[in-house]
Amino acid sequence: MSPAPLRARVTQEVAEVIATKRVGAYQHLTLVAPGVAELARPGQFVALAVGGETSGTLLRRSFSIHKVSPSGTYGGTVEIVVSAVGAGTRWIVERVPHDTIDVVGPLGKAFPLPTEAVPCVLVGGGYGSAPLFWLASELRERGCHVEMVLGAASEDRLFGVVEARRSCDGVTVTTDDGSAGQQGWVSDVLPGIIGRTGAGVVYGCGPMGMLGSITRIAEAHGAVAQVAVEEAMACGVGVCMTCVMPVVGGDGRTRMVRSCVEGPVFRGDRVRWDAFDGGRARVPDDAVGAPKVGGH
Amino acid sequence: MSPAPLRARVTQEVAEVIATKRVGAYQHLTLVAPGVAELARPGQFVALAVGGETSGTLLRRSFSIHKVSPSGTYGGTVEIVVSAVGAGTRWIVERVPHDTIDVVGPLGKAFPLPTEAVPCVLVGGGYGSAPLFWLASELRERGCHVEMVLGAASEDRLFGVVEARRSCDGVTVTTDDGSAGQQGWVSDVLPGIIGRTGAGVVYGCGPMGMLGSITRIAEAHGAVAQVAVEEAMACGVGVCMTCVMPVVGGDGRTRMVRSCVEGPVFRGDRVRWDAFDGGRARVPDDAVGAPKVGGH
Amino acid sequence: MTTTHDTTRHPVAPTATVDMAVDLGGGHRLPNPLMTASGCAANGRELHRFFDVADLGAFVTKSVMADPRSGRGTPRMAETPSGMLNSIGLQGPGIAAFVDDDLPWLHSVGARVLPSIAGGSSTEYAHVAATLRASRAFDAVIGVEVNISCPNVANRGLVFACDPMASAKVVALVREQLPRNIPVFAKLSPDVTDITAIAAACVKAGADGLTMINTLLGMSIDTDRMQPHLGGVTGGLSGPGIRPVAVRAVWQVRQAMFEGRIPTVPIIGVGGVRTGRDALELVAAGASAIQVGTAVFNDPSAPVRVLAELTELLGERGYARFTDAVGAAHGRGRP
Amino acid sequence: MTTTHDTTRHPVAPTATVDMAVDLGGGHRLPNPLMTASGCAANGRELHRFFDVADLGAFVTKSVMADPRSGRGTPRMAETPSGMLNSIGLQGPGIAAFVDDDLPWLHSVGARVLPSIAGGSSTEYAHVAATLRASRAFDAVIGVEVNISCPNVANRGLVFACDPMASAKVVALVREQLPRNIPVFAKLSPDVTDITAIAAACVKAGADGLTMINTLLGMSIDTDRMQPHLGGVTGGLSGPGIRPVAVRAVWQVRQAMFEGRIPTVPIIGVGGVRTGRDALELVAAGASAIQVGTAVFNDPSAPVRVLAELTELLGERGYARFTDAVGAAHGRGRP
Ligand SMILES: Cc1cc2nc3c(=O)[nH]c(=O)nc-3n(C[C@H](O)[C@H](O)[C@H](O)COP(=O)(O)OP(=O)(O)OC[C@H]3O[C@@H](n4cnc5c(N)ncnc54)[C@H](O)[C@@H]3O)c2cc1C
Ligand SMILES: Cc1cc2nc3c(=O)[nH]c(=O)nc-3n(C[C@H](O)[C@H](O)[C@H](O)COP(=O)(O)OP(=O)(O)OC[C@H]3O[C@@H](n4cnc5c(N)ncnc54)[C@H](O)[C@@H]3O)c2cc1C
Ligand SMILES: Cc1cc2nc3c(=O)[nH]c(=O)nc-3n(C[C@H](O)[C@H](O)[C@H](O)COP(=O)(O)O)c2cc1C
Ligand SMILES: Cc1cc2nc3c(=O)[nH]c(=O)nc-3n(C[C@H](O)[C@H](O)[C@H](O)COP(=O)(O)O)c2cc1C
Ligand code: FES
Ligand code: FES
Repeated sequence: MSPAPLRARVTQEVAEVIATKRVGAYQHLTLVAPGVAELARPGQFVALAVGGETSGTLLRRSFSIHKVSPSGTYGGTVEIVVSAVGAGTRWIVERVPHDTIDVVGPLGKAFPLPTEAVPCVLVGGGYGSAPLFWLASELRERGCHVEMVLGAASEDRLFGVVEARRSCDGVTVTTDDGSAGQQGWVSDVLPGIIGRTGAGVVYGCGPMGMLGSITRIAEAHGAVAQVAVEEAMACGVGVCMTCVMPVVGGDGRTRMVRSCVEGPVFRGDRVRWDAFDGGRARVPDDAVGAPKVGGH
Repeated sequence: MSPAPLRARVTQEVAEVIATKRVGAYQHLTLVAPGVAELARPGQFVALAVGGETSGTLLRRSFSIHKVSPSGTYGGTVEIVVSAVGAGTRWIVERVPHDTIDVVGPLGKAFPLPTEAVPCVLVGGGYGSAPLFWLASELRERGCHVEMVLGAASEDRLFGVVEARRSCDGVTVTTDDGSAGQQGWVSDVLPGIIGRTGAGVVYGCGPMGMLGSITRIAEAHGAVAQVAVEEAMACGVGVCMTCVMPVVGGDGRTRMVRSCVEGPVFRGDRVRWDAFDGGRARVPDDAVGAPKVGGH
Repeated sequence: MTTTHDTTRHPVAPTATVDMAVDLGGGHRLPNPLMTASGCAANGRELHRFFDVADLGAFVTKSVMADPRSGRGTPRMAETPSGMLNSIGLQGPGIAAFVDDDLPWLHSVGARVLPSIAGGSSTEYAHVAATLRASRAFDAVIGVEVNISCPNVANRGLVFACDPMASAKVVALVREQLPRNIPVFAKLSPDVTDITAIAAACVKAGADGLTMINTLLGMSIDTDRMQPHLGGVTGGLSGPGIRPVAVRAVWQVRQAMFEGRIPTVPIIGVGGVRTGRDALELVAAGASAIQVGTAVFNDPSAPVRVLAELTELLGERGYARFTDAVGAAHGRGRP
Repeated sequence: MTTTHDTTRHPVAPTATVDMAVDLGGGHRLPNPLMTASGCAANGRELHRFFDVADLGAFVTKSVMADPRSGRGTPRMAETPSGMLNSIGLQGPGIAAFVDDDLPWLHSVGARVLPSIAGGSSTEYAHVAATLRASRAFDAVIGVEVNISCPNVANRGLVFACDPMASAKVVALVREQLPRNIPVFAKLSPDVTDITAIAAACVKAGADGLTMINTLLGMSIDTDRMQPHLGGVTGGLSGPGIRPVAVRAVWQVRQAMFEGRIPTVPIIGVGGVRTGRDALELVAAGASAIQVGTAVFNDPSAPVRVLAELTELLGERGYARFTDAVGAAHGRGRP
């Protein structure tokens, strides 16, 4: 594994929207952001400012980079896939071509690539698949056998099934309601796929619960899990300490680390899944600097 | 004079922008607002909400109604003329056709119309001329001789010179820099026009200083001044008490009255011009409930 | 997915089933918990053009003092991010004109009224309360809100609400003037080190309820003229930007009630409410009624819109009665 | 035209002529008055990717305590209208790691540093200050900011900044540990009844300057789960929405200095600054330097952008020196 450096180069640019299209439940936007496009690696993300001059929403919104095209008619472009869930994402999906959005990126650490050509399984939950196609191409360029598992609640919440078939050696689809592919969860099919392919690495991006079970399954099959997490972020650039989660370091000790600079990609077995509950992450008692009983 | 009732009917509607065009330094917008269009009278205004769901600017912005067309292809429309000076007006002038704006109106008291066919002079400073053309037509319908004086800092800040020539019996233009019409102020030409036409009423809309001098000139010539003022307004509907100014009532006593409901049109000789200074209005010592020395 | 927002959609239940009624004391059953906020709705006629003011749980009038007051010079307002500053200076007609004109009008349209009273001394408050009580339209009154965020003339203009003793004295004198079935609400300022101490002093002095919060003391500078923007130099900050302070204040005082540090009385929540979701925040923190202030300037029918939105949100969450949601975020069920 | 805004455009003067330098004490000449705000810029490396941190007047580091701290669980933030709530819980590496790692790095890039220190007891503050003083990169330090908005373990967790005596004790002990040419800035909380009383106590105890303001205590409720949104229940409110409170606090304390009620010391203004115009408000109210906090989350290069905008605005207004504008809205010329 060759981890990307912690503090890679980053840029801030006012990006023009040149295309936006509906894909199932999501909106797929293409932004002209040559600086980001040139620097980005799969697994990194961008942080977008929301609203114009009169905006009362100050914090940026983070999105995985789906694809970059470092050069082209318009200069380099960056693509993202957005699920409109709140005021900020609603504003973003309402942008029309020629509108501009302020973009900071690329941010965070990319997916580490295996140094040898091991088989890999890529698991995407909902829009979590967005960064995986680019990753798949890079892995296949290195000679890896790549299979993909796409899971979602329902068909409209799957992203990129067609693209997956193009860019991977095998694709399995699951939906909770059975509206597409196999009915069930990705965790139902993953053990069989790891077993069949002899995968050495399982990459995952999606809801936290899914990433936890991917990690357990990978471990049980002797594979390494690399998961891209999604924590609420105020800054995205490492200065606010809001996006932390408990992760075990090289020294075996747990620390509350920033998922925006030390993640969003973590080795699954390093994440303290036991500390997560209902969208909250506790500070484990054995974490460095954890509050002592009766103390802070 | 037949003053409009203090609490006339009012409506709130989400208006579609159907046309927007640059006119000199201003933006001329046409909004589909049938409810407002049906109820409005010249001199009244509308209050527009600014920004969308993510907006941090809570207060409405007020604009004189330039024109209404109670019916048409799109349903009734309302036109306004906007000078972009701050965040709110910049947002408004950036709207494109099919965007929507939340409109409350018509608000305030209209220009009172003379019961007899007396000659009238209408004086507009900058975009202050916007509501005067509609007024001019109504006055001429009643048989009044109507002349208009348009003044501004420079030619691009004049509004409606062509329209004025169409809708009035005489038009005089002044600019501070002489870029159009006569160089100077409206107050330089007004005395001559009142004298020549024998005007009984002078209507004015524009900066406060101009309204004060119109009032003095009208008085000196035995004419009545009716002026539309522009005070900073938080609500526009009479509930916040921010838009007050000292005005003499029927009982001869000065009160701080709300310009959004008791104005924006006032009889010039009722306004306590002596209390205004540099954009601020003092409470005159003889006003009802004025702070006593050492008191509140 | 570890996020700060649960985006799960709740099944939409029929909302007609939520009982929105609330009793804030004195046996006056309010049909719902929504109110105007003092000074943000004048005395009723203006908003009655947009909705029927009798549809509100109660109409809160502009704080009225003994005599007519001109208020301050202008500018009286400045817009701020997600809020505004005001410095009106309690302009008003005086209590005599209020009871002769405004209160009878509100009565005539069937509104339930929570008059807000103010004074420069505790005796002025008492006088205003007594005049109110003696008025012919007093039937419309379901309680009295005491705006203690007024400068105390006797104490170098220090605001009553910043001093537990001064606050208590005002509340006690007002309480004496009014019949027992008229609950007295003390309206607290957030500009204090410990709001629970002021709340405790007011309740001990006889307040039957608390209204929280009044505006925060703020200021804005006109950077073109390089001088204070407002005629009154400082002003009161209101609007959505201060909502987190209001939620915190309501939470702290409700928590003190749960812990027995303050006797339990109803809290009316106010501060930055623009939507039903905002109202629900204050309710979950412990408010038994909600006032909508600055948001009215953005949307004149905000109080009734917020009522509709709040009713729907409660229905979606499976509440049968509004009162079951009061204080729910303390995790103790009903207060 | 009587409006609250003077829309007159000032003639644009060449701005290169404005001397932005300022001396906040100890003879350290800062090239300009712009700073980061503690906790909103980490310890330098992250923002150095966006601009050269040595271009700032000073870099203010995250408040550091004696030992490493994990901080609180998540969620640690909630967005609010024109602001946010945070409850980080002073996560940090501890003073030993700070002086071994962060301070030398800041020194190596030529930054002037205003370290922020914190503690749970006055002796912890003193220990942190002493360790700082003994550090090899202490040369980079141009002053020390004392974050007194920490819970005082000895006094039921009451925040030091809410109590004049506790604040004074911390300031006095820290002052003792540091050489005279290192000015000590006490960072005040706005959550008090009378901020001038706390300011006076700090200056009397030896503070060479004041930083105003820290966050306001606020709270937000997750209305889907009907429970407090933040892991820490309450949190600190920051961002443009609180700017009017910061301007008021700076104004009041500067006014008290003009009136001789507090000895005159420099004030560092912080709270809701997003643009040069916002910074100018605080300067005109009396701030000799400006920190940019939450706005950095919106725009990582906000501090240097604000510096450019402020410089231009001062030039347009005909100021030759930044210091001439400090306190200008008090109408007394230079402080
Ligand atoms: C590294 C990373 C990659 C992401 N990639 C994608 C993607 O490719 N496509 C996509 O649709 N979404 C993605 N998200 C989630 C997306 O950032 C949130 O859905 C979005 O921030 C919600 O903003 P809102 O204004 O619509 O919601 P609101 O609920 O109004 O947001 C309020 C605040 O909470 C924060 N917040 C709320 N939910 C989340 C969340 N799930 N993650 C982080 N912050 C949150 C917001 O940033 C904002 O500050 C990603 C998040 C992270 C951290
Ligand atoms: C009755 C009336 C009629 C008006 N008619 C017109 C018109 O026809 N065309 C036009 O261009 N402008 C008109 N104005 C002025 C217009 O309302 C202001 O220019 C506008 O509110 C400024 O908003 P802003 O966000 O651009 O400026 P900002 O300076 O950002 O506004 C900040 C706050 O101050 C208030 N404010 C600032 N300037 C004024 C002002 N001059 N009058 C009232 N409030 C102000 C705003 O409403 C807002 O609440 C009228 C104002 C009034 C009261
Ligand atoms: C213009 C204005 C005038 C106000 N006048 C009063 C008043 O007379 N009495 C009072 O108790 N509160 C007054 N308030 C405070 C409000 O009632 C309310 O407590 C505060 O604005 C916070 O609520 P909001 O954010 O919903 O506006 C006033 C507020 C505003 C904005
Ligand atoms: C995420 C976050 C962390 C903060 N941490 C600290 C801190 O460690 N020490 C401190 O004195 N202030 C801290 N603050 C307060 C800021 O330094 C600043 O005083 C406050 O946020 C107001 O300024 P702003 O509106 O520009 O953010 C923090 C603020 C935020 C938003
Ligand atoms: S989001 Fe700010 S440190 Fe990670
Ligand atoms: S603008 Fe609110 S009363 Fe006139």
